[in-house]
Amino acid sequence: MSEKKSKNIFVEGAIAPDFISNSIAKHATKKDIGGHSIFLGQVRADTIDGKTVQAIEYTCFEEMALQKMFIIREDLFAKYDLTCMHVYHSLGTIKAGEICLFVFTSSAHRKPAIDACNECVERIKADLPVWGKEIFDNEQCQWKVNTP
Amino acid sequence: MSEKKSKNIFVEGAIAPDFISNSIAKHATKKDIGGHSIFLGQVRADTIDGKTVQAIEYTCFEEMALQKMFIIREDLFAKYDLTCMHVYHSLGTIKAGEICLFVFTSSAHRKPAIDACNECVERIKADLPVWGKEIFDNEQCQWKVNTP
Amino acid sequence: MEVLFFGQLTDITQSPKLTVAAAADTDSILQQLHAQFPALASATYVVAVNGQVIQHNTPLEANTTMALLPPFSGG
Amino acid sequence: MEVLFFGQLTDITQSPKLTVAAAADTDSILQQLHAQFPALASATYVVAVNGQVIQHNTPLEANTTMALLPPFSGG
Repeated sequence: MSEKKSKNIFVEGAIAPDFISNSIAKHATKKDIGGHSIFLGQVRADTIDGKTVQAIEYTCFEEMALQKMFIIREDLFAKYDLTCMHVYHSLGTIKAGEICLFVFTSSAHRKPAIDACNECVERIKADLPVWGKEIFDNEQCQWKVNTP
Repeated sequence: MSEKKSKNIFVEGAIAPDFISNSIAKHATKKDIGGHSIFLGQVRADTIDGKTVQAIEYTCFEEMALQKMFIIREDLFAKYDLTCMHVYHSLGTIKAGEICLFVFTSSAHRKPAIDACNECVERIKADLPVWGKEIFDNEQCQWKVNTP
Repeated sequence: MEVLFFGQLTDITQSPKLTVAAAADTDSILQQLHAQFPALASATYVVAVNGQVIQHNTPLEANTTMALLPPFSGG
Repeated sequence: MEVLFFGQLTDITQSPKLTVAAAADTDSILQQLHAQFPALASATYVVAVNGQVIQHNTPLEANTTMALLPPFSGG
């Protein structure tokens, strides 16, 4: 139950590599785990019409996003034989090269962790009310569009 | 080409979480990356006939394994639009709860990294001449059998 | 009542939250908003009532939160 | 010539490497080995010549490395 309760997935600022390794290290005591699957979203310095993305500024409708994330978590725990699942999404300004999404699933055998991680990423992108604004080097900006 | 050359994937002992975060951190300068996919294999303390696995001792036919890994790498770079791919497999005695396999792929958009990571893990398990010996708490042991 | 706006819709409304005259249903609120912000009428968005996306005109009760959500772009 | 053994096959041969009498092809070597280690005949393995798994009897040249590989269990 502790794994499934609605918790805040949002963190202010980029997700540090050290945060990721601490998360991994905590699972060394869970000796029924055989495989971990991790997805990391990194802010890309896309160049559009000669301007380069410097950062993405993320905002969300937090109350609704946490409700949706609770449902995603329940669905994935029901569908896959998972040991754990952790999700962190950045809010605020994340610079190009920094990490803005961290999805981490674990299971006894590899397949449930891998499949749940992939499905979780797809659902986060499709279902969570989160918006990214790309900020260019000339201080102009445009709203990010997710590709399916 | 530097990403594709045949390099030694084998490391003596467990893969430390810090090693993983350092690997992730190095990619912050590659600003064309939008997604990373990581698979981690962790040694499971399976209980078989009342005995519990304490560790797995890995050995390999290194020369052949590196040849095979070179082919896997070439195949995956040809098939998927990847920015990078890194693989590390432990040799020697890895205790339950420790990490023995680290597969790390990156691409501009998430799908190539995710698909290549999954396929890489399957091919490592199927094609690489590596053997694991499960060591039980009573010091008996048995050879590990991979499930498809 | 209050209506929340997110993402690119805040470029149109210049505010994440507006107070509008209470109305019986979501379509009535949208009519008010489209009159006030013509650009909203051509914008792509879905409506959420109390955090649930609705597909059709929905009656509004007291203390309902209504929100206009442009296409999500998280991750 | 030398033959390499891995994994559970070393439980049978008690050694990762054996020197056997040179022979014309892989089947001849396997016959020698099965005679020396009857348990090998019922073990599951594939044969690799110079790091390539072979499906059929293969001629052996000088300086060839032959290896017997039980089912892989890495990862």
